[in-house]
Order: sequence, then C-alpha cells, then structure tokens
Amino acid sequence: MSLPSRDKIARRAEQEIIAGQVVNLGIGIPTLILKYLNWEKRVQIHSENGILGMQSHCSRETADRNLIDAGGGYIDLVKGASFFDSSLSFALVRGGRLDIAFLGALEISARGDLANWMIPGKYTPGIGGGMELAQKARRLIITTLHTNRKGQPKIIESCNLPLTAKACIDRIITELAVIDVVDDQLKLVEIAEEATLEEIVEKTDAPLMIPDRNLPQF
Amino acid sequence: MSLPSRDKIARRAEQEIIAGQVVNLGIGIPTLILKYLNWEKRVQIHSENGILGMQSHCSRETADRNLIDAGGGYIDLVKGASFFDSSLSFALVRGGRLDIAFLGALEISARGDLANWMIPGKYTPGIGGGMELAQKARRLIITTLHTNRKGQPKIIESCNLPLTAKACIDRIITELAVIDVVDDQLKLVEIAEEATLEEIVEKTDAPLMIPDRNLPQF
Amino acid sequence: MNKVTNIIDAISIIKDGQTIMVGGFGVPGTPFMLIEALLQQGTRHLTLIKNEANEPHLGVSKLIEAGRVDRLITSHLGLNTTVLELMHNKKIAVEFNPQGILVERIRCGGAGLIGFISDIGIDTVLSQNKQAITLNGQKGVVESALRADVAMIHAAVGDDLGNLVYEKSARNFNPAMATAADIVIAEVESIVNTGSLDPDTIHTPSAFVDRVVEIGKLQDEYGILEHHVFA
Amino acid sequence: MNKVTNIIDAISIIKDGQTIMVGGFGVPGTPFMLIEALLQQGTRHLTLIKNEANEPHLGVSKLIEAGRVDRLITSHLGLNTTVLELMHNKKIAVEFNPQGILVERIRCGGAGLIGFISDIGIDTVLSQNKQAITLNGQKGVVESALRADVAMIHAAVGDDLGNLVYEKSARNFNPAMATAADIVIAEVESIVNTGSLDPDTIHTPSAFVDRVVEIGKLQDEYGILEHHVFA
Repeated sequence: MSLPSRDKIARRAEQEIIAGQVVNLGIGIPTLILKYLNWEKRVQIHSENGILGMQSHCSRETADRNLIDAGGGYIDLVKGASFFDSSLSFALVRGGRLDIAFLGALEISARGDLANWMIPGKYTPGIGGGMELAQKARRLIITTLHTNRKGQPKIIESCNLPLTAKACIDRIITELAVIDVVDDQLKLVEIAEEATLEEIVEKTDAPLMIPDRNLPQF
Repeated sequence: MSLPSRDKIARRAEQEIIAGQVVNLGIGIPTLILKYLNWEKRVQIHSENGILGMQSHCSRETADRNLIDAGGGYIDLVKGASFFDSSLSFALVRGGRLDIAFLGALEISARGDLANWMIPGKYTPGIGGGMELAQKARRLIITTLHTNRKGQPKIIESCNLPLTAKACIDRIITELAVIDVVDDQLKLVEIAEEATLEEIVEKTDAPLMIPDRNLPQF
Repeated sequence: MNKVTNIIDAISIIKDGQTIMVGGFGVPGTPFMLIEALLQQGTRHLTLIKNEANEPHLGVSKLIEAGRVDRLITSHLGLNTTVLELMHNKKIAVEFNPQGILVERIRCGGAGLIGFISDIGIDTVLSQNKQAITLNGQKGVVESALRADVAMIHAAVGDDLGNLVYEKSARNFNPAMATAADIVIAEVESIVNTGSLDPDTIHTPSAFVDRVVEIGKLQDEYGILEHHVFA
Repeated sequence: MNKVTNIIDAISIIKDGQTIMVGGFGVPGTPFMLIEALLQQGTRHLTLIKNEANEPHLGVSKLIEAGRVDRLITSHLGLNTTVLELMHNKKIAVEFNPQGILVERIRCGGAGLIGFISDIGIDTVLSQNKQAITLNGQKGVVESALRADVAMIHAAVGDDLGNLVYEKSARNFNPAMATAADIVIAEVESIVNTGSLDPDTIHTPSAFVDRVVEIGKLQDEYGILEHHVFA
C-alpha cells in the first residue's frame, strides 16, 4: 500500500537535508518531515520562537510548559540544543544561517513566487515568521499537495493572492513531482512512482520544462 | 589640609548620585568618584565593555584576566552584577537606562556643548563610547579642572574643538564651582570653600548667571 | 534599590490610553498574572504590542474580549479566531508585522535608535506606506522603532535588583521588550537572593527592570494546553 | 557535524584582501592564537574590524605593525600609540565609529538588515558624509550594516557543534561578530561534550559558528597586564 500523499511528500523532502544543516519546518507537511528524519545527520531544527535543536513533538508525560515550537506543540530537544530570544532567532534566519526552510503554499508562480499567508477578505491571520523564512533561507523548498481542495492547480502562471516573497522558491515537492525553479523557469526533475507525465502537466497551470530523458522516480 | 583638586571634584560629584542609580564613570576624575562612593546607595556602575555592577579597581592578587573596565583596569564586582555583550551595553546607554554619566572635558560652551574627544592634528584616538554617553545619559555631569594645563578657561563662549555632543551637559563640577546649564545658560549654583566669586568669573570665559543670594559652599 | 512590589501597586502605574508591550509566544513567557491584574484594574483604550493575542479566553485575549484594547500591533493571530472576528468587525484595529520585523522594531526602540532598513516584504503589500530607501546599492524600506509606556514581561527567576533569567522557549519577546518601555514590570516565578545568580547567565540586567512581582504558585493558565499535545 | 579543527586549517580559509572581524575589548575576548596563526600564514591587504587595536606588540597590533592591514574600522586607539602613529603616517587607513554604533553596525549586518537610523553624532563631524533622514519627526543619519568574510572570536567554552559560552567582560564584541561573517572561527579555552552546556546559558548558538579551535594552555598574552593593575 502506498503512503498517503502528505507522507510521501515529507519522506521525499527529508532527502533534501544534508548532514549538519540548520533547517526550519513550517506548519503542516513540513512538520511531518520529522517523522522521516534520519537523525544521524545531526540536523539542527530551528524554531522561530527561539530554539535551535528541537527534536519532535513529545507526549503529555514529557511535555514541558515552557517548551513549545512556533506552532504551539510541545517538543523535546536533541543534545546541543540552545535557547535564545526572538531577535537572535530572526537574525539567524535573515543573516544567512538557515540552510533550508520548508514551507507550504497556497499558490506558486512560474517564476518561483510564493503566496501562502493570506486570502483577502477570507483568511488574514497575519504573516508570522513566514515572510522572513521564505525570503532569507538559503534554500526554500515548498512541500505541498499539487492541487488545492477544489482540485485546481497550485502552480500557476502568476499568483493571484498577495505574495509572501518574490522569486524565492528553489524546489517544489508534491505528491506527483519534484520541480526546480531554474533561471525563473520551472523544471521537472523527478516524477512520483504513482504519477504520469500527462497528469503532472495537466495539474500544473504554468510552463514546465521537461528534460528529454528518463526522470528519476520517487 | 585641603584635598587635591581632583579629589575635591570627585567627592563633590559623588553627592550627585541618588540611591539605586545606574551610573557610568569616564576615565580620569570620574573614576576617582569610586574612592568617595557611599555603597549603601546600592549604585550600579556600568562599564561600556559589558558590565553592570562593577565596584572598583582591585589588587594584583584578585585581578581576573577576564574582568576589566572600559579603561582596561582590573576590577571587582558588587553583588547582583551582570555581564552582557557590547550591543546590549549601548542599548542600555542609548535606550535611557543610564541615570548619570560623569565625563571629563576639553572645552565646554556657554550652551552646554561638550568637546572632549579630539584635538585635530594632535590628538585623534577615536571617540570610543563617549559620544553616546554624552548624548544619551539622562543626566550628564562634567567633572573637570576649571582651567586647562596652560591655565586657560575650559568654559568658553563656544567650543573651538570638534564637539562630542551639543547642548548635552546638565551640570559642571570643578575645583572652584558647581555650575548648571539651565535654558541654554550657565548658572552658578555652588562655590568651593577655597574659591571666590571673582576667581570663578575670571577663570570662566562665558556668561555666568550669578544668583543674588549666598550660594552654598562645598 | 529593592524593586520587589505587590502586583496591584505594580500595575497601578498603567493608565488609560497607554501603549503596553506584553511578552510571550503562546503560553511560555506570557505574564498571565500581570494581565489579570490589568484586567481587574479596568484600564481602557490600550494599545497592545504582542507577538500574538494568545488564544481565546486566555492571556491578552481576555483584555481584548473585554473591550479594553483599541489597537493591537502583532505578528500572527492564527490561533485566535475570536480576536480575528473582532478585527473583521472593526472592534479592534490590528497592525500586522512580520515576526522578526516586529521584534526588531522593539529592539530598535530599546536600543535608542530611530529605525532600521530592511528588505523584508519589499516585493509585497507590506511595503506599502513604508518609506523606500537605497543604501550602498541595496533597496530597502524604513521600519520605525517601537517603544511602549509599559512593558509587562514574565521571567522564571529574578532578584530584588531586577536581574532576570528566562527559561527555555519562554524567553522569546521578553528580553527585547524589557529594553523598550519607559517602565518595565516583570513577574517572576521566584525571587532569589541578590548575588546568587551567575552574572554570566543573567539574560536581562537589572538596569532595564523597574518593578519585580513574585507570582508564587502558578495558576492553571501557565500549564500544559491539552489541545497542543500532538504526540 | 563536528566543527572542531586545528588552527592552521581553520585559518587557511582567510585570503589576501579579505575583511576580518576580530572580537575582544582589550585582552578579554581577543583571539590571540587565531591572530598569531593569521600572522604566521602571511595573509595581506586585510581590512580589520575591531573595537580597538589592542596595545603595541599585542594582538591585532602585531598584524598592523607587520604591514598586513590596509584598513582598520574601529572605535578607539587611545591605548595604542604605535597604530596611531602608523595612521598619522598614512601607513594604515582608519575609520572611527562611536563604540556603540560600531557594534550596532556589526549586529545589523548579522541580523540581515541593510542599515539603521540613529541620532548619535548628529551635531558632530561624524555625521558628515552620512545620509540624513527624518522619520516620524525625528532627525537621524543612516548607518550601514557591516559584515565580514571571516570573524575570529574567542570564547571560554565550546562544544563540537559550535555552541559558545563567553566569560565575564570577555563577551564584548564576540556575540555580535559571531553573527556577522560568512565564516566564523571560534577559538575556545576548552571543548566540552555536546549536551553538557545548559541550553539556557549558551550565548552563541551553534548555527552561527563554522569552525571551533581548542587553544589549550593559555599563552602569556591572555594573562594579566601589569600596567593595568591600578589598586
């Protein structure tokens, strides 16, 4: 039996992480990466509220009232973790010390723009730390379902929703494909075992470069 | 036998400090205030290099290689002292948490301008923390000999040397007098026991308001 | 200079119409007892500066729900649908900042600076109404410093001089806010003898703190939120 | 990710013409061993950023005296007549900053910002050549962020991940510089097992540090300077 789509995306996303990297995991699918994380890589997970070295959500028994991630969940720590204030936490992000941010998306444009923080008139909860993560992580990887709840493509020619950041995306990982943003163009680099090229093209509403060779599967 | 001039100034300056205040003592006469400081006031002495709660210079025996004041001297601490980085140290100064800075002067203008950091072509060692202390301490008190080495007045109509900060001085304490800067004017408020009004006026090269009453002595 | 006082006296300096910074990111670091005392005092027309608005019926949300807050400067309200609804119904004015820009504006105020220049949000709606500037060829927008009349913060440990130590993720906005208000009130879980804190481990030096309140046994609000236990 | 390396390898990444930040305020916090290794390596045409230039024949003064430094961005040289003389003889270019502005520019670079706005020195010669700006009615000048190719810093204790703890007044410029360079090399007096540092007491989190060098028994340079014993 195949994995649920979200798990498939998270498992594939985990492979992006190189040993020793500093990584921030947004809410949703990004957080699911923890489930597949190979801790031998000694990854340092950053949480915006002032933690480096968080491990994973913990049980009621070990939950500490003073130890939550940026989403509010109770967490435990790896050895060598540290705490700091919000100011240093974002210095780390903006100053270039965050190797990868994994974030979700509402819309993705053909040039790698990201919109994921507001739907005017409907959903306006504020930006939180997302704009700085999107704009300043050394590598921004979007983990998202290929289509929205209505089945419409999330990857579109240009975003209709207010942007989180312009031309910020390096790679997109969905349940169907891995797509890179190269020179302001989208390039298909991997195909899911369960997917076909036709399906990917159909569900992507933006120009997609398709290399003239067999693509790796995941 | 009377005190040396520098000691007389330092002893008088100490009386400016109110219990619990946060105080920075510049190099020279200001540092000499420590000799007269009543520690029952629980004064918190700030040092620019990242110390709150320094006490006084210490002996060779108790000197710690990692514990110096901004002038380089080895110091000891009061109970409740703290260490912090240079950035927070100047946040404390600029952010309004320094109650008094005591500094020396090369020149003082009739409006309370201070020049104490450079003599173009002769003495240009850099400003250090002095500009921020002069400009941002809640109260800036100048402790200085009334005249320079050549016997010329330090208090003059307007400064010839490059300014440290404009209209920054609240009070001037010399071996002869205590002078306040009130509404951009100099006002004599105390006279040294050893001094006469004539001497003070003669050695002050700027207009000096002299109240029509007996002034306190010190 | 003993800064330890009781909570009613500490809060009494807060007046109608003032701007109040409140520490905390979620439950950790939120000064629930100070917030409760402010609610009891009845102070109105406040401007609050806080990362989020806690969750419905908790922390600053209680002040907002009671109509005491005219304006909220914040980063994210995703966990507080009650306040979002009050915002949509124009019962409260909300100004959103990127989280790191919010704390940086507070730090900037605390550091006695006027503003800073950043490129965060430069290609987004958030750059509207901000002064554009180019420095050394880099394009940015000007962000202004934030200060408050009063900061209410939470620390794990304090001494009578006002030195503070925070615990784990309860540090968050508290150290920056401790620098950025005319009067800083810290609630602490326990007060220790002055001199017993290692000077290298003090997070907020005493000079920044005006009043210290010991809160004693922690009320339920400080505990684990069951709906945030995910494993 | 074990970042512990030997001093020669650590320093080998520094190239001619680069900009180097060096921690320390006087002896405390100055990375003498890293400076010595850089001197031995022979690297030239450096721009140094340091609070002061240590004292003659000590620390960075050795690099300057050996002609390796073209430019120095600093706050105060009052204790180094040798470097002042080199400056007057135009053997080295010196840029002076108010001390708190210097560290703030470094912090600003480390925080990924472009610059900040301050009123320090606004009525003085130091405001010449700086862009003037008015924000919310306050007049200021624009100060630009500072970053370096490499920062060389000193800490008391480190672990193999790069977490650092500083001691007493040896903290000074080190934490800010640790955020503001592309590569950060920390010399530490001792390396402890990862996990043995209390996460609440770590001053510089591991993410900021690239290489950790253990310096072992302290050389004489780290000791008490007899001419600064005043009591």
